[in-house]
Amino acid sequence: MDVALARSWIIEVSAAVTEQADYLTQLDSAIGDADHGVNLKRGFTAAVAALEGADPKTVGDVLVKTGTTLVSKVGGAAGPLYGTAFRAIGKALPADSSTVDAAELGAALRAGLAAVQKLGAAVPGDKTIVDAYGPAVAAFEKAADDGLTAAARAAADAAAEGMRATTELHARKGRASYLGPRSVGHQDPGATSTWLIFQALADVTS
Amino acid sequence: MDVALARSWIIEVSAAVTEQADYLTQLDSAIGDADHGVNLKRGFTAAVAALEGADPKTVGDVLVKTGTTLVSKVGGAAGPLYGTAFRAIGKALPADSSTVDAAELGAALRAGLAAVQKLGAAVPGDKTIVDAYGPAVAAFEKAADDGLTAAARAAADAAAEGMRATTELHARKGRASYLGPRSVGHQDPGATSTWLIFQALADVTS
Amino acid sequence: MKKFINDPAAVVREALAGVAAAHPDLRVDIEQQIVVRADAPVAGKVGVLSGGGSGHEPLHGGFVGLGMLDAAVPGEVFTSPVPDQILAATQAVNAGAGVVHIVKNYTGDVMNFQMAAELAGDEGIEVQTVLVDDDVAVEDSTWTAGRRGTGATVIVEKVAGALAETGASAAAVAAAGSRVNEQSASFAVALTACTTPAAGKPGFELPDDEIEVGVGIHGEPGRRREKLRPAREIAAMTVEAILGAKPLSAGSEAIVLVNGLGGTPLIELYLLYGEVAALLDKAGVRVARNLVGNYVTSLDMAGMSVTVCRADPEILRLWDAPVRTPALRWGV
Amino acid sequence: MKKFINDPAAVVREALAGVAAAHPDLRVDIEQQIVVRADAPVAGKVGVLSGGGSGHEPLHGGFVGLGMLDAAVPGEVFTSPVPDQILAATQAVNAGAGVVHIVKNYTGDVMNFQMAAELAGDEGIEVQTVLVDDDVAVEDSTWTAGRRGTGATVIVEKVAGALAETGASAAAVAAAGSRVNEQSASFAVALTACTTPAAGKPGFELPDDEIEVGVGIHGEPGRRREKLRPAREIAAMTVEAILGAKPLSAGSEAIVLVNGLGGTPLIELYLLYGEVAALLDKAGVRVARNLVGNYVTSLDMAGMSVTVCRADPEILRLWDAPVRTPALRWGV
Ligand SMILES: Nc1ncnc2c1ncn2[C@@H]1O[C@H](COP(=O)(O)OP(=O)(O)O)[C@@H](O)[C@H]1O
Ligand SMILES: Nc1ncnc2c1ncn2[C@@H]1O[C@H](COP(=O)(O)OP(=O)(O)O)[C@@H](O)[C@H]1O
Ligand SMILES: [Mg+2]
Ligand SMILES: [Mg+2]
Ligand SMILES: [Mg+2]
Ligand SMILES: [Mg+2]
Repeated sequence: MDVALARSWIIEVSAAVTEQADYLTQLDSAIGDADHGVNLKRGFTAAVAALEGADPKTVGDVLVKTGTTLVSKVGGAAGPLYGTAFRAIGKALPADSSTVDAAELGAALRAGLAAVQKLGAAVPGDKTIVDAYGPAVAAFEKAADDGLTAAARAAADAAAEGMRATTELHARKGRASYLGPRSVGHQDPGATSTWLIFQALADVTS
Repeated sequence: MDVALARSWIIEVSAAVTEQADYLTQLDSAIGDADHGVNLKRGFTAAVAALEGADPKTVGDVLVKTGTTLVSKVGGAAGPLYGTAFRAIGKALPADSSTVDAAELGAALRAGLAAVQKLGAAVPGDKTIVDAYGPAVAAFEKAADDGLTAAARAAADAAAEGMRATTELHARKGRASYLGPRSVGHQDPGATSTWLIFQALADVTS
Repeated sequence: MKKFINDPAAVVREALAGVAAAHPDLRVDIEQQIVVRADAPVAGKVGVLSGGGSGHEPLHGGFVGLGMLDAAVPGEVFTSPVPDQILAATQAVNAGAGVVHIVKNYTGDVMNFQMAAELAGDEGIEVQTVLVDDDVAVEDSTWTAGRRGTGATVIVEKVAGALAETGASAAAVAAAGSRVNEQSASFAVALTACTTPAAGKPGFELPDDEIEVGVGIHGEPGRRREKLRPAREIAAMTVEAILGAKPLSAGSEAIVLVNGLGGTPLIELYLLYGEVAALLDKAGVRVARNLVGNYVTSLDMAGMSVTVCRADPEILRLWDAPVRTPALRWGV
Repeated sequence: MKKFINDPAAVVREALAGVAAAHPDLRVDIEQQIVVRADAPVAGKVGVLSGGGSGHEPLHGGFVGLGMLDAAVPGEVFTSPVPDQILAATQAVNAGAGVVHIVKNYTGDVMNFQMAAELAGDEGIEVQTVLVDDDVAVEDSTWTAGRRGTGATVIVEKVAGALAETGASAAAVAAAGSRVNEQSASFAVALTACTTPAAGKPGFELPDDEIEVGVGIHGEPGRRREKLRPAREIAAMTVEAILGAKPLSAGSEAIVLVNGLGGTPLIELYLLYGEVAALLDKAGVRVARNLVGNYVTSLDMAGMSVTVCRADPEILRLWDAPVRTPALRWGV
């Protein structure tokens, strides 16, 4: 992945969350507060604008800038979580090279997951971002030897599966946890946007 | 008409407005504020109770007591108007005899109409109580020679006709006047309750 | 119908029980439906009294207290109070200096207050009446019962109450109230109908993309129905109606009320206030004072009204005077 | 969706423009979405700041002013504010004595305020945080994100703000706020869902004869759905939940808030207050102070919440201290 591809990834995420904003908001309406779609649309639109006005030299720069923008534009739970994730991913990448390979990106994605879990204290099964992000990173790492395209595809598929599996979960973190057992039967909005992010990565790398 | 019949009249009105309370309220909902039925139900229920606790000696006493109770229990436009009407009717009746004939009642009803018009300043065609009350009194007076039963029947029929004719009128008094031309097409609630009052008179005298 | 009530017929009395429990500094007669300042009658002071149908809270009970009303007489929902009740409240606040009745111009209110005033007159109590008829959605012609009394009532009650506090005569207090009324205009727009406890269903059905323009505060339909439009255009229509009916010369000062009808949240009222203030500014009107919130409501109706009162220095001084009531409080 | 708005994405900023126009005694930064007391930072005084998603008006912007908040940071509708915004407000109210953040316990609010506190700390500003989690409808267990912050926030802000006004330290102000929170419990019931401007339709569908019990203030469904019942029974269920979670010994004094969620008219809130007061009286609790009205709302949701705060003499003294804000004002 080079700087141009990293940019394309964020542009693609922005397009995806914009297109799916209503869907994400609907999901959040069922077990949350109906703002997830509009939050991410605002955040990634701002990230794309921020990148346009900047001249990042490395993939890490692109992702740190994205994360910083998300933190300062999104708010809610998703802003700090995704913002911190992208910042951690960016910071974990080599600072001295303008391209990164699949193994490096895999390790960085893992650092992002760790940052999300450190900040939000969610574990797998809590019906959160982690339930899509965790399987995606694992699949990415496993397929890293086959190259970026294959790894990204595998991650996206694993994220999709993790996302779908959240439907049956009883939420223990975030707003959905207030619903207790009534959270069961609804797919988690955050896990869904995580899938969109990995799907975008697969799309731009294929 | 004697005291017992006068009491029956008020009891019959109370039963009628109670039974028709929802209907009157619906009519008032369309061009007013949805309280006419509940207002009259409260008022005539109180009048019946007041008469039970009293020992009126004349028909006039019964009707004055009814009017006084309406004034102090109904509120809104209907309270003062019907209250004043019944008080005026009662006061116009002979104070020295326990029964009244059709001619005397006709004259008293006319005094009631005058009182309503003096207080409310409505003229025929304004889409009010007057549009049922006016024709009813005229018909009553015209049939008075045929006796109370016939006069009351004629008055009720005329009231019904007057009431139905209010549908096409553009209101110029009361709340319905705020609607301007939108008041056309709805039957006036006050004219409808006036019809119920004359209908009750016809029922108890037949 | 979904409401926090027990029995449609008991709503007013049960709400008054809550007012009594919440405000120990008011004297509430739940049976007679009278809310009185605890220290009434205040020696030497003109009593200021208002009332009307319930369903407009905080009007009028929420404005009883130092510097505003001495008493309020709430009728049943949307039904004016009865003469006995008004008379009893008039007696309760009469300290010998007379009593001012502030009456919103509705046929029922006018007749019941007039009967009460006559009864009070029979007892030697001087009653002066201020008729409030600020709603310019209704034309004041022989084709109507005259303009309705709506939002300006709050300003009339505040100014009359403040003047009464200074020991002014009943005639002077009534004159000040009338002047506020003459200098005020209001206009309201509804997004939904309201539901009275007695009717149990909305007074009218409004499609999802339509609004009622020129509504009153009793759940009746308005003057006309229009398509839903952005707040900016609704504000413009409202301000136009107001300034059209009661023009203000450039440089005038005004008290402006952006009022919710009961079911509209504050965030929307503030948004509307921003629009209204900008429009008035453009028209050269200086907004000297404002109120944004639910003051004269129509049960659970989603909607709003705007009131503009041309304010001279005396009105502003009386507006700023201390007031301590459940719904309006400052300077004390 | 029927709302007085222009553009769903601009609601918060346009409402802030209205706040700015209505309250010249507040400094409103519309772009950054910050509402600050005009005289901030007040020399020697701890800054008291709160914020959260918009849609709960008058919370928090309506409580900015003398004796309460120095600043409020409204986020987008139902979305917590962002760290930059919170940091800027923290800087604006820091007079060197430190700043207290009053944060409602939601994952997003907690994380964003914490990030801001860290940034402020980097600049040498002492930040103390009060976490409000009074909603006893949610169990505080590993199965949830903890109890939500709702109605008690008003009491926390009032008490903390009053103490800050006396020159107390940031630690003392935060401790007082936390004490109020610990001694408070709230419970809410909704009759209807609310509609966010972004979603454009109600968050859930509630049949005409059902209520949501144990709702929050973000339009989410509650803990359970029940049949609609008389106000008396709903009040009883609410008071039971509150006293069950935070028992009050007989003879305790309390501050009680009967709060509307935005779409419920005052007449119903007073009726409910009457029921709640009677129930507390029966439980031996003395209601020393009360508030009845719309203070912590959920857009246009028809519903209500009850908050009971056990009050000791210090809390009552601070509650009674002068306050001058758009939504709460007395003693000045
Ligand atoms: N502690 C947490 N850790 C990881 N993800 C979380 C956590 N809390 C919430 N989330 C995710 O955040 C999503 C909601 O995001 P969003 O709607 O933008 O924020 P908010 O809940 O503040 O409205 C949830 O669907 C969930 O996936
Ligand atoms: N000035 C008037 N003269 C005669 N009848 C009137 C007048 N104004 C109103 N009415 C009658 O009163 C009826 C409404 O009564 P009601 O609903 O009880 O009072 P309100 O209008 O105060 O709610 C109208 O339908 C009309 O017939
Ligand atoms: Mg959300
Ligand atoms: Mg009526
Ligand atoms: Mg009425
Ligand atoms: Mg949110």
